[in-house]
Formats: sequence, structure tokens, C-alpha cells
Amino acid sequence: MNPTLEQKQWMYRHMLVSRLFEETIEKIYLEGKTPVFNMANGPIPGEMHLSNGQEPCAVGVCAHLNKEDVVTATHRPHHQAIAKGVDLKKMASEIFGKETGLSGGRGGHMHLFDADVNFSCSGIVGQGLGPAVGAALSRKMQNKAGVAVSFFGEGAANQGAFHESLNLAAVWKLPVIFVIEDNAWGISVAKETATAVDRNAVRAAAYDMPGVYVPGNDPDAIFVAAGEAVSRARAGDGPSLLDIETYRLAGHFMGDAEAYRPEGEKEDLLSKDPILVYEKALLASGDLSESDNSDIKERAKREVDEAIEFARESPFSSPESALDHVFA
Amino acid sequence: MNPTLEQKQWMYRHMLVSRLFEETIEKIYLEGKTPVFNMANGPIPGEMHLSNGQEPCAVGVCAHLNKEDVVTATHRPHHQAIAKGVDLKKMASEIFGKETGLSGGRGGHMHLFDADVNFSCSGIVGQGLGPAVGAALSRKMQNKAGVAVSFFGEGAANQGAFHESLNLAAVWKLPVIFVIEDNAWGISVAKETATAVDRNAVRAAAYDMPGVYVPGNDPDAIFVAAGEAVSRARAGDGPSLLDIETYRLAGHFMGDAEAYRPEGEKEDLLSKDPILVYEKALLASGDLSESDNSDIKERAKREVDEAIEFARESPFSSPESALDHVFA
Amino acid sequence: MPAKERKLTVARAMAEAMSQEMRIDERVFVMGEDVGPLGGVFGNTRGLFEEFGEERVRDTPISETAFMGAAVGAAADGMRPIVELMFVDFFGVCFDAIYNLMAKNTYFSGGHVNVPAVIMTSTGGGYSDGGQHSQCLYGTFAHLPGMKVVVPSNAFDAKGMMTAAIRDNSPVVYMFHKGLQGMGWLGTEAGATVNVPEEQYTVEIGKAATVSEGEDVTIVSLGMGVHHSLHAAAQLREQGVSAEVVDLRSLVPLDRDHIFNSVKKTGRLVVVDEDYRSYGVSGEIIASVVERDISILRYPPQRVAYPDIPIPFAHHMEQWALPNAEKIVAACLKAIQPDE
Amino acid sequence: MPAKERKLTVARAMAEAMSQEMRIDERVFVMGEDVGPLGGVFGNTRGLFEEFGEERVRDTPISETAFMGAAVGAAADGMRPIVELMFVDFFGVCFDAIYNLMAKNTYFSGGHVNVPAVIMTSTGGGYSDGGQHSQCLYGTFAHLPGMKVVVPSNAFDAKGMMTAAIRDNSPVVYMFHKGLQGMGWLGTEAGATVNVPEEQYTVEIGKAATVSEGEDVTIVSLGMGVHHSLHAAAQLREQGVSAEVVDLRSLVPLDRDHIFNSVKKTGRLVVVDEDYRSYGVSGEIIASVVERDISILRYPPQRVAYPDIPIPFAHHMEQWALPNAEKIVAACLKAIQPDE
Ligand SMILES: Cc1ncc(C[n+]2csc(CCOP(=O)(O)OP(=O)(O)O)c2C)c(N)n1
Ligand SMILES: Cc1ncc(C[n+]2csc(CCOP(=O)(O)OP(=O)(O)O)c2C)c(N)n1
Ligand SMILES: [Mg+2]
Ligand SMILES: [Mg+2]
Repeated sequence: MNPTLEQKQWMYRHMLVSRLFEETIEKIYLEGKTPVFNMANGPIPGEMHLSNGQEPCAVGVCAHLNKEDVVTATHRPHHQAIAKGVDLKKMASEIFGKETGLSGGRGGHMHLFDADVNFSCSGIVGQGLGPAVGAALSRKMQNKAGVAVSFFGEGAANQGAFHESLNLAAVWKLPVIFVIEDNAWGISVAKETATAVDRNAVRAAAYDMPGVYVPGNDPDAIFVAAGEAVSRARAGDGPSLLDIETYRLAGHFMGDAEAYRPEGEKEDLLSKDPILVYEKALLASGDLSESDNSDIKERAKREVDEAIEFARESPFSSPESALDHVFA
Repeated sequence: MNPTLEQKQWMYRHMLVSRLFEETIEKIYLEGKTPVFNMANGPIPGEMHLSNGQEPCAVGVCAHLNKEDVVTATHRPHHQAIAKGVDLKKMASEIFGKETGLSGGRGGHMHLFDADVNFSCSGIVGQGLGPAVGAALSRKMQNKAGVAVSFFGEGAANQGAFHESLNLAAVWKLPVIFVIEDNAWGISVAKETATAVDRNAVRAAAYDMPGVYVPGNDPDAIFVAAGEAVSRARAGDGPSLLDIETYRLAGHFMGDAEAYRPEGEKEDLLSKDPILVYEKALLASGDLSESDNSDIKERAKREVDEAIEFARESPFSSPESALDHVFA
Repeated sequence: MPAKERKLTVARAMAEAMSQEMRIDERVFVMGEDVGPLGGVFGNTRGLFEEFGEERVRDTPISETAFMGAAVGAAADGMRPIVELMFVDFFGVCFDAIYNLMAKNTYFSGGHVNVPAVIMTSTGGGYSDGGQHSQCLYGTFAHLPGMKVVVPSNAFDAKGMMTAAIRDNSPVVYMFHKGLQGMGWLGTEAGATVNVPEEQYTVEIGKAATVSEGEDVTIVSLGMGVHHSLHAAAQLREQGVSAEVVDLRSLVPLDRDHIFNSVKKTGRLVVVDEDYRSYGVSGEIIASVVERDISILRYPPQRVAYPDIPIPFAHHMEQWALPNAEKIVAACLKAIQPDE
Repeated sequence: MPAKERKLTVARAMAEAMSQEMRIDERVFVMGEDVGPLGGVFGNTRGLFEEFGEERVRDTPISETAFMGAAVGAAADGMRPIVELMFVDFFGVCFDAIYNLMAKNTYFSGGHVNVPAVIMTSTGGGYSDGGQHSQCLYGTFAHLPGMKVVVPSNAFDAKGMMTAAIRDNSPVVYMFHKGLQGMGWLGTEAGATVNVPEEQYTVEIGKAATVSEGEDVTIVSLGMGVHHSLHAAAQLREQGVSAEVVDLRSLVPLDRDHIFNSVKKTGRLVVVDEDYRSYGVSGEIIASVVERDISILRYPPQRVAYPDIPIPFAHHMEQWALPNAEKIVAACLKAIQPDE
């Protein structure tokens, strides 16, 4: 089913929030890291994986999800977190390592947990698939509403966890959707040198589940494919695999020189920025008026600014509180 | 290509040796374990996984292999070891834990290593696939003759190692053949409750490699399918997956009460004993004369008897030699 | 037979604890390989499938990574999974989900997500199952933060600690020794099969127990080693030596006070561990005592541990390498009066 | 610049060792994620792809189980693979192939099969990479038999131990600390970048080194901890305390004699370890001394180790938890004269 006007605007707005959020984080991340780039310095230390370019995957899928639905995400989680409704202030604060952060600074950018909206992510490739299967199992056993979605990259589709999790979800017919964001790269390793098939969608047949390839990095197309998969899961018809073509507009992490990209790739991708493309399409089709557009942009900017300000102004927790929460 | 008369007799003979060997081991295993069955007792303590019924897989594949070719096998390795030409005396001796054993008793029944014929096996499900890929890589890099074969069960096809190894072999186009011995059971868990697809052969498509299902537990049919896969590998055309229907005529290990089997299954399987079926077929087609048959049987019995006698009479190594060979 | 005289094997005690808790807590379920109709390769889920059915007692594919990960996801979502890793030796195929997720998600979430899962896994050798089916790996699990680690040595503790583990809101790794299970086909140390109350009870996780009092030397051990130690203590008694045997029961949390107080009393320490000797339990026990007060130890502490070698298949080699009562007796005598 | 004054980063020293060995030994090859054109996320394979090409410097899929297993099979077949596990934290997805095969096949085969593989893997935190990218896990690897485990603390050792590791016929786990690599973007401890001879040489695996002589207290450490310890020794010197710093360099084999002799001289022991405190390196070092002769230690040994908690992301929390020179100074003072 095609997205309604409202859903399109919802997707557009969340893509914008994600992009704006990351653009702001990007600037702050570099504070204290110039002229000498040292990851340990600045208000946001550590690795930083941006998702610019991949926003359509997050919104196209999450447009179908409620608070109760479970999402497990990856080392590159901002767009998914935002689309899933993670509290933006607490998320920003967590990325700054502050006391008001989602986990009081214990998790950081790769470990965002928001139990209120059933979102989590983690830093090891392929790690989220099993937990998504388990969440889906939990819903099925408890006869409770809700599906589980596991987002991961095309690189993760070569991990053993992919195989085991898809098989387990299939034999137990669980309400889970496996979503590959195929950005064609795993750090510097190109998909074609790492993956034996052109499209991971074909791998769904190994688990007797539907596998759909969605080209074009287009929110509407992703929305349609995800809608079917989510309905199927909600109806008790079992898991699905979505294999989504997307683009990583930035480096693997900040500081990546991207020398491994073939000449022209970066420019080509930037020219296809999915948010600009979508904006143009919405404006052209009349699904978005110029004034709606500026309202949405303003609102997005406000949300991001407030979140960042909240994070900036929040205190650090005490260093000794590092000892807390090891056990329940 | 169909097996020649010689190859048929070779397969028949090696199946017989394997069966006889295991029947003998089975009896000896029970020494000291009656009336009270305690795995720790008797001349052969520990777990004992018999392969009766699965011999066709081993001979059908190994009929195409030379000494230089590499085989990695599983916790159920006797038939494969014998078909690969592992020294039967040393192998028996290893199973008895003797000094003259393949590894002086350090390995035992689940860890048979015969470097002379490039055979090894191990006890963790799915563990042999990666090493087979590595051996194939070694041959390719050294430009040395030889293919690698990894045998494993249908249960192992749900391990992450399966997925990762097949993908890696495919992207590197390595001379390796993955052989599933599908006996329909992983201990007490039926394949249909554990595996999302009816036939694992379809999973080959996930790695863009040929996947062939071989029904019937028939040495000749296996020979044909394996011949193609081995030729492909030798020609540098990359890996293949063979998915072979077979039967486990005994329990998972000795001591298994097999209560999980549906009624009648065991009797049905025993009535289809592949060695008896093959013997009958060979006799009927004239590929085996009665006198050839008794020669072969006698020779097999002699080989087995000699091996067991060798093992029985061999000394134990000194207990302190347990400290040897931790490092090279 | 009156309840208090009812003897159970460790396997039956484990199953009883699970079954009783499953009756009163719908969220508890069991999954793993062969835990269903077979009742577990080591018998500890016998009867559960018949009582609770295939929804709550789930046979899994041989996909440890997926089902350990699933346990994390289900526990975070409100269930209380008990997962079997058939042999602890198999941890290498699925440890990421255990040590990086199950153990750390509570921390990473700042306490907002609990992972009340139990991993039950068999340990130990002695019956010639070879080097990939006989390991203990106590130190491996205990070294990494975020999981509680318990090792019962008898059926009473086995039941009480299983109930405690299921009710714990943190992940608990429950390591049971094959030689204590009471499976006929494995041979069983008789001392493990003890009286077990029918009613539910818990044994607090994190408390060691003195299982035999003594004055001259403290023997600290766990699991199967406790029984070897008790046999050694009996032999020592005949030689006029009074040994105190401490059963750790829990490695995480470790009851450092209990150990310390016993050693303070006896002035001598012997640690008995079937896990590999170096960088493991035995070193930690010794260090935990001497870093607190080195003066309480009169002579060097001794270790009776598995040597730093893979476990050989052959019976005579394996037995030679394993801890046993004779080695413990010798170590105690040395700890009491080293020949200098 | 004359050769003996040529300073290299650890990353370049590692790459040089590999490259020189690859020139003279065709069997040596490198595989792992991003080891090709990128030169390794931590720079230690830079230049290799350009020199040796994609056959011998292989980028892999993110399939650690497969490529660790492949390393075992290739090594058993006569090759000498060097495999990168990008962060040691990832061991949980592939440890079976490492600890049950790579480490044990020589034993299981009775010495008939060698597995001359090197696993190089990055360790350590301090730059806020969170709890799944900052661990050391030294104890985890050192506990399990069959693998040698080395941890260089500077570029000279890094080159010599890499060459030794490649030439070793046993599997060697080569753990390098991110904070010593000399990657600008990570910040580098200056003391790690030292003079490195151009020619090939080996540093024997299994030998500790005294990197600073002293009389009053022995500080035993490894990797990054060696530098903290050296800074602490300098601060102590100003306070009139003479500390001896021992760089373990190798955990397996462990140079117990070297440690013992130093402690015998100083009578006091402080162990500094960035790995988790319990059941790990620090306990083993302490136990190895006192089990041999407890009388040589005048006061309780001290540990400065990572607490038993997952590693927090936030800079101030992580720094608070990490070992540093101040903590070591305090521990040394306490080891020398505890306030009783
Ligand atoms: C098991 C494991 N191996 C390697 C890594 C290092 N690593 C982090 S992200 C990444 C690339 C992941 O590629 P992909 O799955 O396509 O996701 P993307 O980064 O493209 O979003 C790698 C190799 C890891 N975190 N975990
Ligand atoms: C990783 C791992 N999980 C579980 C086991 C226990 N186990 C040994 S054999 C086996 C069944 C294997 O089934 P399959 O692969 O079909 O081989 P078969 O026994 O039928 O020959 C299991 C579960 C193991 N050895 N390794
Ligand atoms: Mg990618
Ligand atoms: Mg099977």
C-alpha cells in the first residue's frame, strides 16, 4: 500500500530530523579534534558512524511501527532511532556522555537503549538479529501485540548470525522483519568482493521466507515493501527479508578518508541525496507545499536544537557511578 | 559420470570395511559397560557415534579423491576416514587411546588426524567447514593439486559456520565441496522442526554455487553428483554443495534409547540398509560375482581384525606424555 | 518417604526447580538443543516437555548464536528464558551474544533494560569425551563482567540455586558438572545426590559454604572438586590433619570474605579447580587472600588444578591430569609443612 | 638518518615485520577485514597490499568464523596465515575456531599437524569507543591452552615479536594496544614509538623484560600498562622510591622466573593490568609468586586493574576506571608501607 500524504510528510520530516541531527553532531564532533584529529578529544569522543543517505530505510520501515514494536539496530543507529521515536534529547545527551542520557553515558553512540519505544542498538556486526528474533518470540508466546525489526548492513548479511537468525525465525514463524540497508560497503570492503550474490534478497529462499529487493533508496518504495512485511508479521504469517539499496554519503566513521571509493562515486551519490530527491518529488506532486516544507524544516531544526542544547547543558554523572548498573 | 565396475567394487568394499569396523567397535565399546552402562568404563570409553547407514555418502564422494585431497569430517567420522584411506590400524588404536594411535590417544574417536592422507575431524558441529575452505585456499595460493571436502550433517547446516564458509568459498572461488549427510536427525531433533527448508540444496543459491540434492542413499547416485562437483573444483570453477539423503541406522551415540523416533522408522530404515541394497544390486547387475563378494568380505574382515588386534595389543603411552605436543 | 529424606540427583533437582518456577511464573521458558522430548542430554529438563508442552520447552536448531541472541531479546522483552548450552565447550560459537549482550545490556542501558536469562551448561570431564567435550571454563566465564556465575556441587544447592537464578533479574550462568548429574551412563559422584525438599526454596547466589570444618588447612573448591576435597579431608583426618573444605558455589559474585575468614583460621590454603590452571579460578582465589592480608598465610598456597594442556582422550592420560583426592592430600600436606 | 636512530610507530613496525617475512617466505599471507587497500583500520598492514597484491593480502567478508577456520585449514596445509581480528572484542563471534581448533589441533593430532597461524588483534580503550570496542581480554586468551599470547608495548618489540610469531610453528595471538599504535587519530603514548632496526630480528616469545630497574617495589605490567608504570616509576623516583618495571611481553608462555626474581629483590609487588580485574592476569601474576615462595613478599601485593564492570562510553567514567600513573604510584606506596 502506498503511503498517504500524512505518512509521506512523516517520513520526510523524520529524514530531515535525522539529517539535521547528524549534521549538528558532525560539527560538534570535530570540536577539539582540529587541527589534530584525535578521536579521544572533544565533547563527543569515540567513533562516530553517520547515516546520512540511509534515512529512507529507517523511515520507510518505521512508518509502519508503533511504540510497542521492537527495533534492534547497529553501530550506525541514529536514523533508525529517530524514526522509531527515541527521545531525541536523551539520545543527544547519551552521545555527549551525560547523566541525562538514555543510559547516563554508559552506552554512548553505539549503545542507545530506549525501553519506552523498545529500541536498542549495538556495536558488533550482526548482533541485533538474534535479539530481534527473541523479542518476536516473546510477543508470540505472550500473545502480545508487536513485531520486531532488525536493521543491519549488507556486510552483516555475511555473518553467521544472519543465517541462524533467519532460519530460527522461519521455523518458529515469528513476527520479525529483517532489513538490510545495502550501502554497498562494509568499511572499505566492497559488497561485490565480499558477497557471493548480487542481491541478498535471494538468500530469503534459504529460509523459505519472502525476500524483497527495493532499489532506488526511495522512501515510498521502501514503505510499500515494508508494509507488506509488517502486515505479514502482524497477521502471524512469519518473517520476511527486505533488501534495500541505499547510499552511505559519508565515510564509514568520521575520520575515514574514503580513499577506497572509486573515482566519482562520492559525487554521484551526493547528487542523488535521497532527502533532496524526495523533497523535490513531494513538492512536484503537491504532497508538500512550500509553506508545509518550511514549517517542517523549522520544526526539525527546533527539535534538534533543543536536543543538542539539552545535551550540552546537562551535567556529567559522577565518575564513580561507572560502577552502577552492572547488575539489575 | 557413472562409476566403473572397479569403482563400484571399491565403494562396496569400503562400505563393508566401515560397517564391519563399527560393528566390531560397537561390541568392544560395550565391554565393561554391562550390566551398568557407564560411558567412562571399558576399553573404549567416552562418546561413540556410529555411522552405519551413512556409508554411501563417504564412499560416493571419496571415490573421487586422492591422498592429496583434504577431508574435514565430524563427530561421526569413521566411514569418511575409512573411505579417505586413513590408516585403519592407527585409527583403531587411537580409538582405544593407545600410543600407536594416530595421535597417541590424545585425540580419540572425535579427533582423528591422519596427515598422510590429509584427513581430520572434530567434535563441534560445523567446525570443519572453515578449515576446508582454508585448505582449498592453500591449494589455490600454492598452485598445488587437490580439492577440499567438508562433510557435515543436516543439523550443521543451521550453524553460522555453514553460511560464512560457503560464502567465503564462493567469493574466493575455491576448490571445495560441501557435503551434507542428511540423516534427518540432529540427536533427537528432527530436521523438519529445525530447518526452514525441505532440502538444504536450495541454500546453495544463496552463494551462487551449484547445489545438488541426491536422494536414495545410493552410492552410485552420490558418485555421479560428487564427480561433477569434484571436477568442477579441480577445474578451478569453484565450490559446490551436495545435499545427500542418508539414514542413521543407530542412535546418535551409543547409549541413545532413540525414543524420539516415530514408530516404525527404525525398522523401515533397517530394511533399507544401503550396503545390503547395494550388494544386491551389484550381484543382480553382474558387477559383482559371488566369489568376488566373498573375497571382498573376507578381505574386509581381515583388515578390520588386524586393525583391532593391533589396537588391542598396543601399549598405552605414559600418562605424563599427556603434557607433550601442546605446542609444535 | 518423608520429604526431608527424599534424595534427588542434580539433574532431577534442576528439573524440579524449573518446573516449580514455570508453574508460578508464565514468563519462564526453556530452550536449547534436545531439551524437549529427550529431556536434555544430561537429563536436567526431563518431564518439562510433558508438563509444559512445546511452546515453553523448545527444541532449537543447532544455532547457538541465534538462540542465545534470542534469549537476550526475549528477556529484555519481559520473558525469563532458561537456555541450555549443551556443553560449555561450545561457547565459542555463540559467546558474543552472551558476554557482549546478555552480560552488558543492563549496563549499556543504564539499568533500564534487564536481561533475566539463565544459561545452563554442562562442564567437566573424567569420562574420556575428549578435548572439546570435557572442559570447565569456569575462569573464562567468571572473568567477564555482567554475568553471575554459579557452580552447584550437589542436588540441594542445584535446586535452590536454579530457583534463585531464574528469579534473578540479572543473567546467571549456571554450570553443572556432568560427573555430578546422576545420569547412570556417566557415572556419578555419590555425594552429589542428596536430600532435597519438595517445596521451593532458594540458595542465595554469592555465598560460599563451609562443607566440612577444620583447623589446619583450608581447601577451596567448586563443583566436582568439592567432592574430591571432601574425600581428601577424610583421608587427611586419618592422618591427624583437620582440613576445612569451602564450596565456592558462586564465582560471581565471589564470597571473598568467606574464603578469607577460613584461611585466617587455618593459615593454609589449597585451591582445587578442574579448570585450566593459569589465569583462572585458582589464581584469583589465592590473590584475593594475599592482597587482603598476606600475613595470615603461613606457607605458600597450593593449587591442584588442571594443567595448561588440552584434555586428552585416553583414559589414563586424562585421569593423570585431573585433580583427585590423592593430589589434594599431597598439596595439603605441603601447604601445612613444606619441606624446605 | 642512520638505521639505529630510525623511530617507527608500532603500526609501522608490525607492517615492516610482515613485509620482510613475506618477501622471504612465500607461505606467509595476511587476511582480515580492511587489511587490503585500507591498510588495516589500525594501520598495521599499510603498504602490504601495494607490495604483495590481493592474493597475499586478502580483504575478507565480515565472516570471522569462516576466515578464522580457514586460517586453521590453510596453516595445517602448509601456509602461514596472519589473520586480523579487528578488535579483540569481536572474539565472541569466532572463538571456537580459535580456541578449540587453532589452539588444540597440534595436541589432538599428537604433534602431526602444526598450525602456524598468527592472529593479530587490537586491544584497549581510553578513547571512548564504548564497551564493545575497548576491552583487553588478555586473561581470556591466556587462560586457554595451546595458543601463545604476546602483548608488545613498543615498536621494537612489536617488530621482533611479529617476526618471531610468524616463524613460530604454534599459533600465536598477537595483541596490540590501540593507544600504542601511533595512529594520529587515536592519540599515542609517545614511549611506544622507538628506534627500530631496519633488518629482520626476532624478540623471543616467552621472555619478560625489565624496562626500568629498581630496588623497592616491582611493578609488573603489559602493553599500555607498561607506559603508565614507567610514568609512575618516574614520579616515585622524585619521592625517593625506586621502582622496577617488568614488561611481561608474553602471557603464554609466562616468564614466571623473571617476575619471581624481581619480586625477590624488591620484596613488593604491584600488578598493572587494563583487563578486567578478577580471574585474569593480575591474579595469576600474584599467585605465581606466592605459590613459589610467600616469604619474599613483605606486604600484600597490590593490583591496579580494570574494575569488573563493562567499559562505559563517557570519557570521565572510562578514565576514572582505567589504570593510570597516579593509581600505580598510590598502589606502590601502599605495597611498600601499608598503613595498618
Ligand atoms: C563481528 C564484527 N566484525 C567486524 C566489526 C567491525 N565493523 C564495524 S562496522 C563494519 C562494517 C559493517 O558493514 P555493514 O554491515 O554493511 O554496515 P555499514 O557499516 O555499511 O552500515 C565492520 C567490519 C564489528 N563491529 N563486528
Ligand atoms: C556447536 C555445537 N552444538 C551442539 C553440539 C552437540 N551435538 C553433537 S552432534 C549434534 C547433532 C548434529 O546433527 P547433524 O549435524 O545432523 O549430524 P549427525 O549427528 O546427524 O551426523 C549435536 C547437537 C556440538 N557438538 N556442537
Ligand atoms: Mg554496508
Ligand atoms: Mg543429522
